[in-house]
Amino acid sequence: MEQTAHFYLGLIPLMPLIGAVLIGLMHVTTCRGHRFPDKLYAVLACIGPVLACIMAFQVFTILKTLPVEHRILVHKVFTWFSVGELNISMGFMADPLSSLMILFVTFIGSLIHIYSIGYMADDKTYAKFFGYMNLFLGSMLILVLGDGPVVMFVGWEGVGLCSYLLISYYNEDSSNVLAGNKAFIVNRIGDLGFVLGMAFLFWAIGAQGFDYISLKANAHLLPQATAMLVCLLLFVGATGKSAQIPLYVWLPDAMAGPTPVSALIHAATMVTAGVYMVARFSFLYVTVPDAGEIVAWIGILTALVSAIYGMFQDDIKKVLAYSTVSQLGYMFAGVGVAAYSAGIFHVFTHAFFKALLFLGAGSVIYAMHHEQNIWKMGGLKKKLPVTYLTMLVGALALSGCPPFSGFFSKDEILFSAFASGHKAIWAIGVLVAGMTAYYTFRMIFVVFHGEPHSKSSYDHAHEPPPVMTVPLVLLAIGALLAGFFNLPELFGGHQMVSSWLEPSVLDHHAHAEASTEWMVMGSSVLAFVIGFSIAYVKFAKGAQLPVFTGFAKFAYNKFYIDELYDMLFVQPYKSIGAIIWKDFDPNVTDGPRKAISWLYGAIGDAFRLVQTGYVRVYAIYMVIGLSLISLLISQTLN
Amino acid sequence: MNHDFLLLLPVIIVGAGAVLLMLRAAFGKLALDSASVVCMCIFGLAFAAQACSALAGPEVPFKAAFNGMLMVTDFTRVAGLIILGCGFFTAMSSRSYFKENRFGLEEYYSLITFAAFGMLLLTMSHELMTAFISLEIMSLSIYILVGFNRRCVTCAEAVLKYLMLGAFTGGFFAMGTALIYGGLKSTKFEVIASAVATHGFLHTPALVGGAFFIIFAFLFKVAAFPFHAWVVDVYDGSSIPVTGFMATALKTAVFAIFANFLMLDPGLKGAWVTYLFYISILTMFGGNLIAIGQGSIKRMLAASGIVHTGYLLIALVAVSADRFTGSVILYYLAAYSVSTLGIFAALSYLSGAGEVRSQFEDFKGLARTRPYSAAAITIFLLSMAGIPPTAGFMGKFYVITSAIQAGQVTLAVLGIVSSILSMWYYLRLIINMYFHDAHESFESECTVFAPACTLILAVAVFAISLYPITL
Amino acid sequence: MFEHIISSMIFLPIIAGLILLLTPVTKNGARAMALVVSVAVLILGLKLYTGFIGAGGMEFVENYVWFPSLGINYTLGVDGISLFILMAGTVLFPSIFLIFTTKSKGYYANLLIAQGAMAGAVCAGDLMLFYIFWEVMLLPIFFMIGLFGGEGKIAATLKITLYTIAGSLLMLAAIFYLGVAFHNQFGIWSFNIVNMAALKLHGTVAVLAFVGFMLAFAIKIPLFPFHTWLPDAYTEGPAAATFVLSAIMAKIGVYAVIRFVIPIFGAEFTRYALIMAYLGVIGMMYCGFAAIAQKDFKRMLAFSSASHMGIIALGLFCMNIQALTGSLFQIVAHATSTGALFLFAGILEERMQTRKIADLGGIAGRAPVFAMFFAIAMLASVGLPGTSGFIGEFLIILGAIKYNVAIGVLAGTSLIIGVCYMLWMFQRVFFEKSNERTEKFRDLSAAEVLAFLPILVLIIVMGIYPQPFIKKIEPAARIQINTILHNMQVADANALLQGTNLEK
Amino acid sequence: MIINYLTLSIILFCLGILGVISRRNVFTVFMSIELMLNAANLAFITFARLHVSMDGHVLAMLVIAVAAAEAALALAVVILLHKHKGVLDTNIFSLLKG
Repeated sequence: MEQTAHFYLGLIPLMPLIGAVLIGLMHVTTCRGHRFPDKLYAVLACIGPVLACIMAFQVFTILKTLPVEHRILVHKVFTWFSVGELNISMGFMADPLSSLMILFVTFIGSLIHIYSIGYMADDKTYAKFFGYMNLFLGSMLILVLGDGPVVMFVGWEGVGLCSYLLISYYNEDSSNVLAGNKAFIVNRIGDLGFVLGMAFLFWAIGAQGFDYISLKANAHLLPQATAMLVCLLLFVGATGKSAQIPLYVWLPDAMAGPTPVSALIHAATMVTAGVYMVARFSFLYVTVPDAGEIVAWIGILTALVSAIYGMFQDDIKKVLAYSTVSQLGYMFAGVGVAAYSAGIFHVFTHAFFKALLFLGAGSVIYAMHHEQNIWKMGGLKKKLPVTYLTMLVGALALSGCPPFSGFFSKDEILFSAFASGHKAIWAIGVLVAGMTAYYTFRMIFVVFHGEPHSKSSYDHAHEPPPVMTVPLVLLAIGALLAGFFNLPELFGGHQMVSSWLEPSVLDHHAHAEASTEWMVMGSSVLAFVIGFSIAYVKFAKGAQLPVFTGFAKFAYNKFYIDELYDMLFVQPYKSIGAIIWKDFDPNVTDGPRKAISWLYGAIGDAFRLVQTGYVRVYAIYMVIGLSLISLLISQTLN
Repeated sequence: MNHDFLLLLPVIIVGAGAVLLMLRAAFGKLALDSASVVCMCIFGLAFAAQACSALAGPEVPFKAAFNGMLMVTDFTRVAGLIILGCGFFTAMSSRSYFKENRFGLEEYYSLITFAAFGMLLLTMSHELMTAFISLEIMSLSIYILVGFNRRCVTCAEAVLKYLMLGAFTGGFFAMGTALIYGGLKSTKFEVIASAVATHGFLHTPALVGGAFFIIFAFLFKVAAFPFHAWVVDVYDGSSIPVTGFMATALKTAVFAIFANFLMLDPGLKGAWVTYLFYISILTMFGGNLIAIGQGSIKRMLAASGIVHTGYLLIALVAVSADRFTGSVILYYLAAYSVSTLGIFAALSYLSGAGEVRSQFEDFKGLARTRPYSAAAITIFLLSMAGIPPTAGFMGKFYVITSAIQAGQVTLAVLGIVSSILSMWYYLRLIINMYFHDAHESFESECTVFAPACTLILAVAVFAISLYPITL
Repeated sequence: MFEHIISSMIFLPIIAGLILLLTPVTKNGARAMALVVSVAVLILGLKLYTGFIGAGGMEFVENYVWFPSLGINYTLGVDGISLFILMAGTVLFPSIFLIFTTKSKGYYANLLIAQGAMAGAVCAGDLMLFYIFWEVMLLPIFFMIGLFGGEGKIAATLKITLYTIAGSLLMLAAIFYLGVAFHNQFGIWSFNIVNMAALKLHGTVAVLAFVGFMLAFAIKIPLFPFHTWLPDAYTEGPAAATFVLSAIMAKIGVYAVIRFVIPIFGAEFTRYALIMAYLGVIGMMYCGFAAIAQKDFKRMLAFSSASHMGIIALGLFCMNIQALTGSLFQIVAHATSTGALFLFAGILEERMQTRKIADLGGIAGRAPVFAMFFAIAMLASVGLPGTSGFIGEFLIILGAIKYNVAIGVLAGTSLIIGVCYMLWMFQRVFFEKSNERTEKFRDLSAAEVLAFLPILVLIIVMGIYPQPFIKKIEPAARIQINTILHNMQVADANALLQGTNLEK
Repeated sequence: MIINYLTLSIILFCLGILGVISRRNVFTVFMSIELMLNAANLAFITFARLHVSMDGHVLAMLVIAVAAAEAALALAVVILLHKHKGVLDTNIFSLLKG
């Protein structure tokens, strides 16, 4: 039983990776000659994720059978590298947390793979796309299953790479590639934090073993200051990967990639890795509440800022992108106030409804022939009924309308924020909830209601093939029901997810009497209603592209943060490089060498002048030399 | 007596051979080419004889035969070997040289032989007047060789400069001899040695003055710094094989007698170490600074000859007088002679009629048309620059190591620095030969002799580097 | 042959090269011969690798008296430090001969001589022998750059040759000094490295000798600020020369620091390690910044290589096992990745007849295989986990943090700096629209793919399963570390002594 | 008494040196060199007198012989130079320089 589980643990990440390698080799070997049929690639691509999904379910069930305190399976495949006291093994670990993660990662991953078969149908390099997707899924699974920070880092960077490759997938257009570069580089900045965090952690307590289990065991040995440092550095990594302030700038641009990519990588799975990481290291964060405080604040501020951006976007994917950032902010707020299960639960539900929304957006874009501007759509409700309905479910879930999944998870977070005494965070959270409702339904209304803005594309629009709609429906069901997994006691549920995660995350349980719970819930519902109704009033009857002025314009341009970063970091970097190369290197660093060789030549020429060629002068030199030496000799004699 | 005769055999062979050549030439019984062959045979025979005698080790002061005016030691034996070798290869390359430059006469070879005779005597001489006379035998023949090409004005100028300054120093040498004679009532080396040993060097002023004049003469002949100015012009003016001969054999002979004289007694050497220290530094750097500006290869080689004199002076400073073997000096001389002779041998058939190709620029792209010659020249240059695994490298190794051992770390470091500086102009020639395209085809109707000579010497560069000596 | 396996690995190529130089062979014949010889050497090398135990000491030792009067011996041996540099050269060389075809026979001859000389320099157990090989390995590069280089070749040749020779001649003086010092202390002549460790050195002269050694190696590595010869030489030189310089010769500089400086000048090393470490990390950032400003992809790669060498050098001076092992591992990793990158650059230059990044673009569409291979090598050089680049860099940063937090953090920035210019270059060369120049870019031929496969496989394997390599490296590294630690204790003891004296 | 001869020889020697470095005519230069050699001879004779031995005389003879040889060569060179340029000014012969 457990043996099989161990067996699976190694195999789960391997499945998609094998697929990736296989597809890659087939693609590379045939890219010049005749191609294999795309169908073959499609099948190959989907086998890996599906198998992984099945195995993940197996693992999950196996874990479930085990007694609570033993719900942890570790499978060390081989010693990766060991130098001195550092001993890293390529090992995988399944505990409630990771098992839950792999479960929905593989599930949603498979769905999106299937969806992509339809979406990418007319793509020239079909195989490449699926190769990357499989590679991504493999790395993501390594990230989740890794039994220690270093193994996690492998997946961590792997998903970063895939995200880069897929963002710059349409690499003919330099702006896409630039977006990819931006994503990779910004992530790298975060990774620096991660690596340094690991280094400090290692030198503090890593000597006895550098995997989660032994780290958790030795966490109490960690000095407060070091713990703080490590937590913050790790969180820097998280901000990079999960697009939090100040490193969130890459995610909106990442929408340059194909829509399934945005759904899988930049909504459902990769971007939540940061949250997962913080939850993973909960045993560190609980030791330093201040760190959690910072995390929570950064999270909620990100939520606020990106919600503001979201209200003014006119690219359907950008709206969703900012909503993702905003939701991620919620999650960090959750884990920041030590409500790890709540945060993870939101990750879980968010995966469903955000993937759903993106795929819906994808099918809209597909129907509109790659038109992404919502102001060019409108009235698509009749044309794309399935998409409309599914997206509506997603929107409701996102904006936290009971009883959709988003409601429960978000409410969980807000409640624990409130109960743990972070009233301000809670307040902002509620505000953001309202804004979320507003911009989500703004999008829905503008896209599906009102009159079509561009007749021609409207006429050609049609419901995508079932291979795309079926995943939508499945996800919609998920988005609808996922919330009930963690039904609070209030509704007679008994928080399955939270109790499931109990062993692996050190949750801080905030208890409050029912009345406060009702109050919190009520306020967020109220926020939803307000936001929704504003959106309804403004857009339900259809609306024209607004002209932004004042603050709106400021927000529309995302507070000019990108420009600021460019001015502060990118340009100086380039100019420093130019200065070093053009001026400093040749003149200063290479100066001495140049000076010496010049001096050498100059003195040489001078010496040639001394060689006058007059024999008398030579005789005179000799006599002078003679007299000098004789002078010296007479000095010594006396 | 027998043994003594064997030791003198090379000298006798060379001397007799010189006279013979001279007479044959006078009566016009000898073609130029055969004269060169005869000359080579003479040198070969003498070399063989010297090699045989060099097997026997002991010091032989010719008390009976020459009243102790000559003395044969291992040092002089090996020096003689080097000189004879230089003579041999000079004769060899001259043959090809005179195929293109048609001013050769039979006497040329006899003069080379005479010069070698003088050099051999000079190395062996153990008495000042003998030294003076053999020095003059050598010098006079060299003077004539320098000005051998009567049609070329630069040769005349060269001989003027060399003769005038040479005679000038000759006067000093004579005066020095006179002073020492006045001070010690004798001009024999062992008398000087014993005198210095008993009273110390500075005791008799006449001795100080005399030694000073004599050492000055030697420094002039080896072109040490303040007395170096002539060497560039004279090498430039005289014909290539002669230049090679001067640069190698003459330097060997003079350094031999110089070392013999200086190492007579630690006191004598000790008195001069400080001056030689500064002179060697000046010589190395002065030489480099002259060399860097030169456009003509012969002048560059002359200047680099000055630099090598500097290294040899380091060796003189470094070697200890009380147990003097001179192995370092001789090894360096051998390494230097081989590579220098090699280059001049190569030049003697590459430079063409009337030595038209004398500048760096003229050798651009040599490697394209004549790769093997270019390779040989490269080997010689690398050896001069002291790049392993050549003889020049080992020579530097011995010199510098002995300097450090003698506590002259400064000198050692400066020596290294100057060899860094010398890379500049050696590389320049290599770069010209290899990294540019050829303007001409370097055609020259030359016999096999000079190329063969180059080849042998190129091999010798590596062969010598494998020969171990003891410091 | 197998009892003299190292000698044959050294002299087989050298003799072959000389034969090529001295005999009239067609260039194809030369190439074939070079290929055969290098493969033969590879076989020998594999035999050696399999036979290598890795206990930490010297193995496959060959020792013959050469100059008895001066104790100069012909001593060869391999240990965990030298093994991998030797192997890197051995493995990588055949691929050069597979890839580059359109050159004269001198090209191959020089490469062969360089290969032999570098093997010699890495295996030499005697200072004089080492120095001889050390100088000899420069000559082929000198001729390669001069004969087959680009426009500015002569300036580049002069620069690299004078720079390196200046350094190595000063080292020569130091070597002589060591020999004499040994003679004075023990009464016998010896230049054996193992004996040298017994030498007691102190005073300014010792420091000068240390500087002499360090300078030579710093120039070879090259360590900031002695790197100025590098961009010109790497850029003007032909691809193979650049490859040899970056992939192997630079590493021999690093190797030499470990082999000679740490055992012989332990005290000075520990005293000045911090400065060196700073030089290393500054060099990393300096060259990284310079790389972003390049318009010429070869020069950009040159700077990136210098930047990585800075990190590797840093690893030497952190004085803990992780960092040292890391940089020893990184030596091989960098040899493979940067070596491959320079080979790719050579192919690009050869086919596109340009070195300007601006002239290129859209090659990924034209030549997917080439693009993929390049990407793998690039990712390895930016240290992506799963490739060889990550392990070494991670270990070095880890060690650096322990040694000195500031240095560690600065070293960490290499994660970011490297990625910036690499992605920038990759975008402009491989992505975006193709132009009429890149339209007709021919993808890698089968032979080229064959030549690159071993390198790429090595990159991946070393990234996923590095433990076997590390197992061979670590013992030797540990020995060095122990000597360092011993020296540090001695230094502390002396400091304590002086302290007590002051109190009195 | 002896000292006077010595002084004379020193004076002659210095005159010789002065002549070599001051005069430009080849002939005069060579004559000055002869002067130096003869100064040496004078010194030899004087010291022979001082030491009451014949060695000095012999040495002087040898030096004279050498001087004669040198003189012969010098004359040859003078003629050679005159053939080339028609003048005997040393400064004219400065083609080789630098």
